[in-house]
Amino acid sequence: MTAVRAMLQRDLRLAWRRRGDLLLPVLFFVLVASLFPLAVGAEPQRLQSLAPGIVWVAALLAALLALETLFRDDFADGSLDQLLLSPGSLSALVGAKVLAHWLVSALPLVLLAPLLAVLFRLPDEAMSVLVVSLLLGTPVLSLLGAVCVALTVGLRRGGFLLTLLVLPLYVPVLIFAAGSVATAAVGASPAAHLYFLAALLVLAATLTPFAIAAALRIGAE
Amino acid sequence: MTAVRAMLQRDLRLAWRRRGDLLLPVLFFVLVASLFPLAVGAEPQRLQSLAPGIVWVAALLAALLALETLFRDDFADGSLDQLLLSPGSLSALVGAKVLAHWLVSALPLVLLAPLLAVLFRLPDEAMSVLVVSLLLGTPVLSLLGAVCVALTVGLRRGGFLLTLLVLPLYVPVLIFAAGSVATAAVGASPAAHLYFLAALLVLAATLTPFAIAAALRIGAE
Amino acid sequence: MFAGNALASLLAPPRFYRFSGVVLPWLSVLCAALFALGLYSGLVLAPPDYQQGDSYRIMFVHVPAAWLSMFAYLILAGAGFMALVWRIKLAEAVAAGVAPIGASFTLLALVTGALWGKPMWGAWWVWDARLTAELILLFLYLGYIGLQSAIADTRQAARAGAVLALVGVVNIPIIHYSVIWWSTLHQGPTVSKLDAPSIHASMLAPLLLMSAAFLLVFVIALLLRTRAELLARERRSAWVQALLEGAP
Amino acid sequence: MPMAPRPHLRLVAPDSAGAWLSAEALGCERGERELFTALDVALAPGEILQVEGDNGTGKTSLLRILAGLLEPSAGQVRWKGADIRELREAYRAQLAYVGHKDGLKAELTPRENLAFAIALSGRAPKQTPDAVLEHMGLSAHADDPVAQLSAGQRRRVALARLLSIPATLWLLDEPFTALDQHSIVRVEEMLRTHVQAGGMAVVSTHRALQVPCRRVRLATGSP
Amino acid sequence: MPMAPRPHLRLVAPDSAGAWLSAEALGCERGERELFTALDVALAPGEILQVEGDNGTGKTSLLRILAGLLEPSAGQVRWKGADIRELREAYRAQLAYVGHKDGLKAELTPRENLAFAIALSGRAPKQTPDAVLEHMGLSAHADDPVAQLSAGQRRRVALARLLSIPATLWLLDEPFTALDQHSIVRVEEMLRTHVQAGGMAVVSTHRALQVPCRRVRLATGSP
Ligand code: HEM
Ligand SMILES: Nc1ncnc2c1ncn2[C@@H]1O[C@H](COP(=O)(O)OP(=O)(O)OP(=O)(O)O)[C@@H](O)[C@H]1O
Ligand SMILES: Nc1ncnc2c1ncn2[C@@H]1O[C@H](COP(=O)(O)OP(=O)(O)OP(=O)(O)O)[C@@H](O)[C@H]1O
Ligand SMILES: [Mg+2]
Ligand SMILES: [Mg+2]
Repeated sequence: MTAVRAMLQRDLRLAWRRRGDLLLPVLFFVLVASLFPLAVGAEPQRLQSLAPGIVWVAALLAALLALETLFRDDFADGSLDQLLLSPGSLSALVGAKVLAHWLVSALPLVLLAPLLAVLFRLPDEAMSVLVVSLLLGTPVLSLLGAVCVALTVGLRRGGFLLTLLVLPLYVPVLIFAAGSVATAAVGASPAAHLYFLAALLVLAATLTPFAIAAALRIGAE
Repeated sequence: MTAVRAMLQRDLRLAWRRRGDLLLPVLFFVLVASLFPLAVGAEPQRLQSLAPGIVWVAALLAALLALETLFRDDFADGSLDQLLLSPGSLSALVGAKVLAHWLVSALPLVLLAPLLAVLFRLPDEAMSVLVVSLLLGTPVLSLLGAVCVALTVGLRRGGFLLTLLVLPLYVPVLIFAAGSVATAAVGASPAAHLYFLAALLVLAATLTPFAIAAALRIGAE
Repeated sequence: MFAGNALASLLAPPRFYRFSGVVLPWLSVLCAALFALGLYSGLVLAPPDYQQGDSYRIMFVHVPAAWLSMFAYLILAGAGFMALVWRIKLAEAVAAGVAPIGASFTLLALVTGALWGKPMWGAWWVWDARLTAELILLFLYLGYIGLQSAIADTRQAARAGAVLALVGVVNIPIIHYSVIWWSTLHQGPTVSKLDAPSIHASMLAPLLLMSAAFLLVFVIALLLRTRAELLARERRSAWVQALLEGAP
Repeated sequence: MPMAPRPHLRLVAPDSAGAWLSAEALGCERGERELFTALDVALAPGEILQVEGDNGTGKTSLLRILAGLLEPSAGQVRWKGADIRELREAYRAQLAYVGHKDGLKAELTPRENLAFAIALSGRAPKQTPDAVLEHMGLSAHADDPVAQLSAGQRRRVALARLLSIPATLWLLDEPFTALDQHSIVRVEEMLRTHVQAGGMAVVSTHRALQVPCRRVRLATGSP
Repeated sequence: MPMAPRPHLRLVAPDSAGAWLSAEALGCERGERELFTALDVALAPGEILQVEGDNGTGKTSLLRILAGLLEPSAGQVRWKGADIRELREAYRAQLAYVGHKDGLKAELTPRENLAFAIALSGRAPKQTPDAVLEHMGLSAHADDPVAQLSAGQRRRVALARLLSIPATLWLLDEPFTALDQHSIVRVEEMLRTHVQAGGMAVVSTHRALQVPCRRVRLATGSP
C-alpha cells in the first residue's frame, strides 16, 4: 500500500515540477476545438450542431497526445525496470500511475469544457451532459490508452503505431459520449448513452490494470 | 553538395528501414477524418459541406504528429551534434532533412486525399483543388513545424509545448487551404486562396531553412 | 558587427538602468494625468451613442488594449531580432519583459470584446476571423512564455524565443487585415483609417486620450519588468553588486 | 553462417550445493543471434560473481535474465531451488538491480528519488536517504533536480539505492560507468561490506574488481 | 550561497606560442551553477590534453565549448588566433568530435553510418569504411543494424569515424566508456599515431591514458 501511495504521490509531484506542462493539454484541447470554426466556417447554427462532436474529438486527441508521457519517460530513464522489479503488485502500481495521469491530463479538460460549450453556444442542458460524459469517458480513454502505450513502450518510434492501436479502441467511447451530448442538445434524454459509458468505465477500471501490467512486462523486455 | 545528397539519401533510407511507419501518417489521417462522421452524425449533405474543413484539420494534425520524428531521434542518439559540426552549410542540410520528411510523411496524404474526398462526396472541381491545396500547404506545415521542433529539441517533454508553438503558426495555412476547397465546392474560383498559399510556400521555403538552422544551434546547446 | 558593437555599448544595461530610473517617475505622473482626462471626457463628456447607448464606452478600454496587444508583439519580435543578431543583452531583457504584458493586453482585449459582444451581437463569442486571430495571438504569447519557462538557461531561452517570435510575426498582418479580407461581424477600421475616421470627434478625442494613457501604462510596465529582468540576469556583474552595496 | 556448437559453459562454484541463486543450461537469443547456450550459474551467500566479456557477449542480457526482466530462450533461473517465474514477488523482494540506465526521475531531487525507491521496495530502509547521500558524497546536491547533475553524479545516486534498500542479491550492470576514482573505491567498499554481511552480487564490468570475487568471462559473441 | 572567487586556472602549455587551439579566460555556467571561470587552454600540434576531474566538474561542458556546440559564458575559443564563432565552417572542417552519445543511427548498419559520416565531412576519407571496421574488429557486424550491437560495439563504431575522417583536432568525451581491454589498447594506439602525424586531441577520461599527454584536472565543482 505504501508503494501505491508513493507512486501516486511521485507522479503528481513530477507533474507539479513540470507544472508548465499541466496547462498544455488544456491549451491543446482549446486550440484544436478552435481550429474547426476556422476550417468549416463560423455560422453559429452549424457550429452549435457540431459542438458535441468537435469537443469530444478534441478531448480524444488531447487524451491521445497525453498518452505519450505515460510510460515512455519511465522506460527511457530506466525507472520502468525498477517498477517491474518492485515486490508489490504491479497492477496496483500501474493503476496509481494511470490515476495520476488522468488527474493531471484529463481532469483539467473536464473543468474547462463548459467554457468551450459557451463558445459554441451549446444549450445549458447539454452542457451538464457534456461534463458528465467527459467525467465518465476520459478515464476509459486513459485506461485503454495505457494498455497500448505499455505494449509499444520499448519500440523506438511508437507515436504513430500507438495512435493506430488506440483510436479504434476509443471509437465506442466517442460514439456514446458525443451521442449523449447531441441527444441532450435536441432535448431528449441522454440516460441510455450515459449508462453505457458508465458500464464501460466499470469494465475498464476492473480489467485493464491487469492487462497493462502484463503488457508492460512484455513491452519492456 | 555531396553532404546534402547524402543527408537526403540517409533519411529516405531510414524511412525505408522503418517502412511500417510509412503507413502510419496516412492511417492517422484516415482515422481522424473518419472520427468526425462518427461524432457529428452521418447526414451526407452536412458531411459534404464539412469535408474540406475536416480533411484539412486531419492533415494538419497528421503533420503535427509526424513532426515528433523530425529531429528528436537525431538529438537523442547524438547525430544532431554531428550535423551541427559538419563543415557544410547547415541550412542546406536541414533543407534536405525537411524535404525527406515531407516526402515520407506528407506526400502519401496528398495522394490519398482524393479517396477521402470521394467518401465525403466532395464535388469533382473541389477535389482537384483539395489536392493542389495540400501540395502547396503541407510543405509549409513541415517547414514551420521544423522551426518549432528545432527549438524544443533539447527539452525533455516537448510534445505538448511543440503543439502549442506550432498550431498558431499553422492557422493561416489552414484558413486559406480549407477556404480554397470550400470556395471551389460552391463553384467559385479558389485562385485567390491558392495564390496566397503559394506565396506562403515561397516565403517559407526561402526563409525557414535559416531559421531552422539557427534554432537547432540554440536548441541543441 | 561594428554597428552591433556600437549599438551594444549604447544600450549597455547599466546605462539603461540609470536612464529608466530617471524617466519612470515623470512617465507615471503623465500617465495619471492622461487617465484623468481620458476617463472624464470618455465617461462624462462624450454623449451616449444613438444605437448602442452607453455600452459603447467599453471601447475606451477595448480598442487601446487591442492595439497594444499587437504593438507589444512587434516589440517582442524587434527585440528578439536585436538579441539574436547583435546579442544585445538589453534586448533579451526587453523581450522577456514584454511577453507577459502583451499577453495581458491580449486577454484584456478578448475579455472587453466579449463583454461588448454580448449586448452588441447577442453572444459572448463568435468564431469571427478577427476574434479568432486575436485568440491565436494569445496562444502565440503563451507559446513564447512556455518556451521561456521550459529552457533553464536564460540566454539560450532568449535566443530560442527570438526565433519563435520572428516566425510568428506573420500573424500580425493577418489579424489586422482579417476584417478586410473576410466579411466579419467585427467592426472594420473606424479609427485607424488614415483619410477620415468614421467616428465623431466627441468620441474620438477620449479614445485617443485613453489610448495614449494605455500606451504609457504599457511603457511603464515594460520599463519596470525590463529593469527587474536586467537585475536578475546581471546579478553577478560589477554594476549590480555596486548597486546592491549602495542600497542600505 | 553455420555455427559450431558452443562448448558447455559452466560458471558453477566449486561447491554448488549451498548456492541460493542458480541457473541451469541458460540460453539467450537476441534478434537472430545466439549469445550463449547451456550456461550454468550458481551463487552462494558471501560470493561475488564478476561477469566479464568483450563487448556484445551478452553480459547485460545475462543480468536481465537473472533479474527476471528478460525471458531466457532455454533453461530457467532458480532462487533457493524454486523457479523465479513462480516466485515472482518473493524473489523480487530479495533483489536490487542497477542497470545501464540509472532509473532516476530527472525532475526529482536525489533525496526524493531515494525516498521513492524505498517506498517501492515496501520494506524498512537500511539507512535514510540523507545518510546514504552523505555517504556517496552527494549532500551538496541532495536537493538539486537530478537533471542538473553530471553523468557520474547521477550514477552515484543510482548506486545509493543499494545502501538504503535491504536486498540479498545485487545485480549491477557496469556500476563504475562515469564514476571518478573516489567513487569507484567507495563502491568497491560497499560491495565488500555487502558480501561480508552474507549478501551476494553479480557484477558486469570491464575493470577488474578490487574485491575478492569469482571472475567469469563470457565467450566472444562473434568471430 | 556567496561564492569565493575561483583561482585563475591555467592549462597553458609551457610554450604557448605555437598553440593552434587556444582559449582565454573561458567561463561556463550551467543552469545556476558556475562551473569554471578564467580557464585558459592552449594546444599545439602533436599534443594531447587529458581533461580529468571529478564527476560534475565540467569536462563535458568544456569539450562542447571547444567544439563550438555550447556558448561559453565568458571568453572565447580561438583556432590559429581567430575566434571560432567567426571561422565557422573553416574550424569545423578541422574537427572530429565523439561525445557521450555515439551519434549513430540505430537502423543503419555500421558501414552505412560511416559512409554517411564521410559524406557529411565533405572530404575524401583517409580510409574506407570497410578498412576501418576491419581495424576496429567489427567486420562481422558491418552489415547488422546498429540497434543490434551491444554498448561497447556501438562505441567502437563511433570511434571508427576518427580513422576515416581527416581531422586535425580530435575532441573525445570519455572514449573508453563500455570498451573492453583490446579496444582500449587499440584506441590508445590510434591516439598515438594521430599525434605523431601532427594531430591534436583533447580527451576527457577517468582512466589515466597510456599515451604521452599533458594531464589537467578541473577543480572540484562543488563542496
Ligand atoms: C472578443 C471579442 C473581440 C475581440 C477579440 C476584438 C479584437 C479587436 C482587435 C484585435 C482590434 C484591433 C484591430 C486593429 O487595429 O487592427 C479591435 C479593434 C476594435 N474593436 Fe474589437 N474585438 C472584439 C469585440 C468587439 C466588439 C463587440 C466591438 C463593437 C461592436 C468592437 C469594436 C472595435 C472597434 C471599434 C475597434 C477599433 C477598430 C479600428 O479603428 O481599428 N470589438 N478589436
Ligand atoms: N534489443 C536487441 N535486439 C537484438 N539484438 C540485441 C538486442 N540487444 C542486444 N542485442 C545483441 O545482443 C548481444 C549482447 O548484448 P548485450 O547488451 O547483452 O552485451 P554486453 O555483453 O552487455 O556488451 P557491452 O559490454 O557492450 O555492454 C549484442 O551483440 C547485440 O547484438
Ligand atoms: N543541461 C544542464 N542544465 C543545468 N546544469 C547542467 C546541465 N548539464 C550539466 N549541468 C551541470 O554542469 C555540471 C558539469 O556537467 P558536465 O556534464 O560538464 O560534467 P562532467 O565533468 O562531464 O561530469 P562527468 O564526469 O560526471 O561526466 C554538473 O554539475 C551539472 O550539475
Ligand atoms: Mg552491457
Ligand atoms: Mg561528462
